[in-house]
Amino acid sequence: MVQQTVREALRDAMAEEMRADPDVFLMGEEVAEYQGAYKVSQGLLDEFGAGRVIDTPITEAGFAGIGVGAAMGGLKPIVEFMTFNFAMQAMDHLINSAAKTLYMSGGLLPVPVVFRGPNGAAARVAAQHSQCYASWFAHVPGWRVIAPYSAADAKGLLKAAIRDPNPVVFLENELLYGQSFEVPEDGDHLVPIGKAAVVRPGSDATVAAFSIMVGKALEAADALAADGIEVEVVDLRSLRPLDGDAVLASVEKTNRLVTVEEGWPVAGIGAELAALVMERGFDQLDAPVVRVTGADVPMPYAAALEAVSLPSAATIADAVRRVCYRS
Amino acid sequence: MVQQTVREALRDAMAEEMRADPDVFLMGEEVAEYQGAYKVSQGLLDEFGAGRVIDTPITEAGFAGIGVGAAMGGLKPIVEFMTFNFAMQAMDHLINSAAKTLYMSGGLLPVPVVFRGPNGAAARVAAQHSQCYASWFAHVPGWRVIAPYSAADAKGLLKAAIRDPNPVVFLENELLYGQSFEVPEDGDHLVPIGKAAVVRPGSDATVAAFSIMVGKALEAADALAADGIEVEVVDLRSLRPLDGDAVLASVEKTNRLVTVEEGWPVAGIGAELAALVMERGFDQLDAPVVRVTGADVPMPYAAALEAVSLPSAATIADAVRRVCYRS
Amino acid sequence: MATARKKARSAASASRESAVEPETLDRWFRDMLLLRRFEEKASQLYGMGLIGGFCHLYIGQEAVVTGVQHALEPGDSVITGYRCHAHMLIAGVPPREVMAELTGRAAGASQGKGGSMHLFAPERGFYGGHGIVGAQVPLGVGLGFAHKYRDSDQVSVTYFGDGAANQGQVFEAFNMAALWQLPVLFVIENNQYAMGTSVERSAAVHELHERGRAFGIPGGRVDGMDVAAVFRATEDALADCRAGKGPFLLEAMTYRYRGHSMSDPAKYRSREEVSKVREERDPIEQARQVLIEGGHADEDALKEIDREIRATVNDAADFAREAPEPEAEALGAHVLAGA
Amino acid sequence: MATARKKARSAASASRESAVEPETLDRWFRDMLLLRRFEEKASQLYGMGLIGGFCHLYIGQEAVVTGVQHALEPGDSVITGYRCHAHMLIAGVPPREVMAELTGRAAGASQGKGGSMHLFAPERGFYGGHGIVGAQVPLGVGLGFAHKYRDSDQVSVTYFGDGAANQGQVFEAFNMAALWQLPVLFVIENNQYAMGTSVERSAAVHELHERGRAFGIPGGRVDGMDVAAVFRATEDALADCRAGKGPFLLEAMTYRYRGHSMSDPAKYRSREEVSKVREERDPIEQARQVLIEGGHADEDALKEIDREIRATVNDAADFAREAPEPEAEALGAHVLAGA
Ligand SMILES: Cc1ncc(C[n+]2csc(CCOP(=O)(O)OP(=O)(O)O)c2C)c(N)n1
Ligand SMILES: Cc1ncc(C[n+]2csc(CCOP(=O)(O)OP(=O)(O)O)c2C)c(N)n1
Ligand SMILES: [Mg+2]
Ligand SMILES: [Mg+2]
Repeated sequence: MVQQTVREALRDAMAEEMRADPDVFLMGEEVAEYQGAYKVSQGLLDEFGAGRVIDTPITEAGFAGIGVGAAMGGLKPIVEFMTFNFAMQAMDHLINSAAKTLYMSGGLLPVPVVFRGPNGAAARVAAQHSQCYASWFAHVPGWRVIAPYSAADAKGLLKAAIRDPNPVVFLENELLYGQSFEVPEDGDHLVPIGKAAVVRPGSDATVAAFSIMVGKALEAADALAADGIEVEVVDLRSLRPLDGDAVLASVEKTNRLVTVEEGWPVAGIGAELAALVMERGFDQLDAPVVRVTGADVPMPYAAALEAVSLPSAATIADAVRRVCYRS
Repeated sequence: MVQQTVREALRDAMAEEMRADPDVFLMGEEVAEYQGAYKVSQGLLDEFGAGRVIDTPITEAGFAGIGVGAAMGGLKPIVEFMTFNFAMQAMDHLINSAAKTLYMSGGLLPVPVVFRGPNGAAARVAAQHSQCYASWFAHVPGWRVIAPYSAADAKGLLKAAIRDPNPVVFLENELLYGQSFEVPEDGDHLVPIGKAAVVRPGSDATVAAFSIMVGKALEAADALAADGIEVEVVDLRSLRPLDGDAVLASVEKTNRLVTVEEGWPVAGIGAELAALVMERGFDQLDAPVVRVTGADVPMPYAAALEAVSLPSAATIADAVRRVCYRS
Repeated sequence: MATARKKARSAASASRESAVEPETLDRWFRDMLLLRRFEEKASQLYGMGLIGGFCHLYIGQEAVVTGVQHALEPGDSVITGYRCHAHMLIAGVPPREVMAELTGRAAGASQGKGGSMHLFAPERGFYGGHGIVGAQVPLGVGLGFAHKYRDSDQVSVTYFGDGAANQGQVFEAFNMAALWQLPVLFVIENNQYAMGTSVERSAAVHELHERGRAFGIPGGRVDGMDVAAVFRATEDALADCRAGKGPFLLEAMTYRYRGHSMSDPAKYRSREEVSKVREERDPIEQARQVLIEGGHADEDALKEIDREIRATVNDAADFAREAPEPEAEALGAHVLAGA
Repeated sequence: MATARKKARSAASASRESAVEPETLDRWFRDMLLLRRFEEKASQLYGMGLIGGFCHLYIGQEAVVTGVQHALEPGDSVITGYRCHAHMLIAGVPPREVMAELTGRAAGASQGKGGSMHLFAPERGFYGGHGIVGAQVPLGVGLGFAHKYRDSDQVSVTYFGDGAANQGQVFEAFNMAALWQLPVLFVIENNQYAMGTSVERSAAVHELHERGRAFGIPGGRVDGMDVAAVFRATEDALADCRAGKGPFLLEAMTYRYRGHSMSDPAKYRSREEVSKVREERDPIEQARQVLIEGGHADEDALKEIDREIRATVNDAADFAREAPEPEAEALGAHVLAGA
């Protein structure tokens, strides 16, 4: 194990896959000479040259389409969006050109492209730069959607995503980039797509979260442990496929579920989990599932408002107390 | 009451509002000289002239942005998308320019624009032309999302949408355009946004649906009545705000809920309803909520596959039997 | 490959010195006639309810894909929009597979999942068949990117319509294609209408081949009803693309005889306008004239060709009617690769 | 209105015959200095953690908005991207309100909800303040559409950057603006970089003012560091727009001294490049020179102006630090109008 930031882990994942497969390349705004707007591609231009690490103009629809076309042509592009907010300009290519083509072609034309970049709120960047697209992307069939928390998962899942023959949406989080975790030194650390992980075992309630919210859930679990409530934290890691079995297995043990996401509530990931558990684990539940979500408003800029619009360890802990009837 | 098709009702709604308010205008592809790709704007060019009924080039991002800008400038644009599939090219303006601006401006800059057009599957138009965006749009705060079934609601809700000071996403359905319904002759028939309607009362189970699926739910209810199962059909009509109270009131009576949508299952409207009922009506439920949805695949072209990928009266009836433990 | 390329090129340049060789023209004539007869048959099947949804016929535009295709080399890639039956056939896909896709059968090119708008034959260099106006343009530039990335001298031929030419993503793609000097031949099939909207009403300036100038992309216009002219213009443009000079923008002036799709009554133009083009500029008729007037073929020989082609097309139609629909289990297949 | 307009116009044309009048230049000088001192202060507050998120300074580009704004008439509309402090101030919004928005306070222009990138003053004709690159361009064309719809002779001034100029939606908007002859003055603030990417690396052709030619939109370049030149070029362009000649594309060649945003160390260019522009082309310094060399003001008078402006800016900063944050209840307000 080595200590690595998520940023370094993502960079290493790309570098390793680029070393292993000459068809893998990276394109996006400021990925080359600038070393990435958030420095995720640090050093890649130096190692792989301008033919494989490519700065694009600010034309998301265009370069996402070019990435998809290159994938149709047999390459394995990694398309970085400076943030996923800007991917809205490219939404048509993501959905209609990437996710649907294999199906429309009856299996003839795979599209092995990875779309990656930060998703959700950074700090104080307001409504147009803070949207969480997790539930939108998870809604759509024809691709995989990943949202890792730890550096080890970021690395192992990004490597798996690059090798996957399907389009993959890889949702990072800017606030996690600088956070350090243990990462296996194994040169080829892969994490299977579609499997959740129990990152803290517990018996009293399950908290299912993904991306940065796993950290908040772990904080909440620490706080609750002091009150004698043992929380099991499930890191979903993949949002499509969503590992319903893992969540259900945990709920079977705890009989209580709190879902956590920073995105908006309506038709979010929490809604999906609540529906899933209702369908497949109704009799296991000792309390209704509680959703902890971002506030149902565009993200405000003011620090005080931003703070109350996002889930915190405290709001998660409150929700756990509620499902345990301890509030 | 008069008999009208949904197509005529929508046209009349626009015509009435355009007569009443000179700031209302219509723009989109083929809305003027062609009278609408699906003839929804029949006659409007004649009555209101080329200054208010405006054919655009095939540039969705551009004309949606122009519509939003015109709304910022105080006009009341109706922007028609030939289908909502093409609105993906304009997604950024829908979300970032329309839905978020009032909030970002602290209330200074309202955006009274209506985006309308057919949503979801038509017949045999395959994956890129058949997506249902209901849950995507419902997910987003800052606007209203409407999906009517009957001609009367189409008319009354579109009129309300045009008068609303907020952005409104108005989801029509191509297969309903030619369907006839009773419409009040009242020259100013308005339906309040955000209110569901019980379109068939019943005591044994609630079916909550919207748009074309309301018709399928009614068919299923007829079939089930023959078996002695009395279904209450709730037409959601608005998806944002979603009328949770109406669904809960019905479930309080029937203790059983089936949700129906043609869109994909994951994080769909059914997921939201299941979560809502879980949160607010857990103890009312005698059976877990069952979701009937479109298949979790891109829409296939082949007739046989298309048929099995969409909910039918039969699949809805099966689901109702399941929640009634009668299957 | 390189030798094949050279051979093809010298044959091509020979053909332009003199007039087109009779065998070549005969080949083009057959190809264009196949495209036409195929779609006439598709139109019948549509009328019988055997083809559903949208169905966009290419009738009238046959000289464009035919002229372009014969200038290509193996390994070049082609991509277009939803008006793609002709592009599929000219790539060499058996008519049975194309027609069976139109009727939505398991034996169709996309196993019935794509239909008329979503035809693909990547093994023959044809990358679809895309339903969203303009989307194929960045995709085509991506194919060109892949050619260059691999240091091949193949070219990506990226077709789009006059309506699509207004799409913003087209300009974004132009800029990157030029900036990175990608081997892309953009072919605008200017049939003068985007659905019911004429170029006059959709484009502030009508010289669509000039649209790349803002990015330094050279362009030109060609009579898209003259297959030999299209062939030559394509040859020239491709030579530049292959030589590393970056993209080229070719505007082929053409015309569609039918409505935008089968459901379009095409009231936005007069019958006279259509019949004038059919009578004066029909690409197949023009080729027939040259063959006959040059003494390369007589009426009977051409009738025989037509008979053969009709037989092929009828066979494809019979096949496409009788082939079974996909089983319900096929619904979940091909959502993901390797899953 | 019409009289005001005529008066303004004749005053303006007088000023171009002779050199700029001293009072006018003095006004411009004050305005530019306010923009600069305001942002220098904002930079300090950012360093102190009082401003968060992104904060894009306009320092160096002051002559552009100043020259343009003084050529406008009441009722004209203005829209731009996220680099919008200057556009807000020049529209006449009190510095306190702008600074308080930057610190995220309830007294801010957007009640603390928008921050640095999302400033609006529609009652003064300023429509924001938009964070998505290029998005403001169709929005601005929509404002122009509204002007024309109302038969007014107002113009929409739509600013965007050199990087934004590559966005597809810009071309879509150009086409419609030209097709419908809308009164839109497009102003490209070409500061030569989009974040770390120079125009050379992002645009296949660097004459951005030529980009409207494909749609028949006339364009021109102006020295964006010379406030009088910007004023004159704007005046000319606006006259055409008001006369119903449709859109115009003005490219103002300018430079930003600071990083793209506060967090950008700007390693993609040399210190020398920056200091050369500051020394040789600074817009405020140039205006100062003219004022002094023309004998219209002496050093002391200009220092006094600076003192006044610093006092205003300090006051705004003090206000913005002390003003209360919005209450938590404000979270749900302004999601919907009239709700
Ligand atoms: C983005 C998008 N908008 C609208 C449509 C609907 N549509 C399909 S084809 C078409 C006209 C395209 O015209 P053109 O590009 O000239 O090609 P042609 O049909 O003439 O071959 C339109 C508007 C679409 N498929 N995609
Ligand atoms: C669609 C989109 N892509 C990317 C970004 C991130 N971004 C913000 S500003 C910027 C550079 C824009 O440069 P330019 O248009 O030249 O304006 P300038 O910043 O120089 O004023 C980028 C890439 C964004 N906000 N929106
Ligand atoms: Mg056309
Ligand atoms: Mg710039």
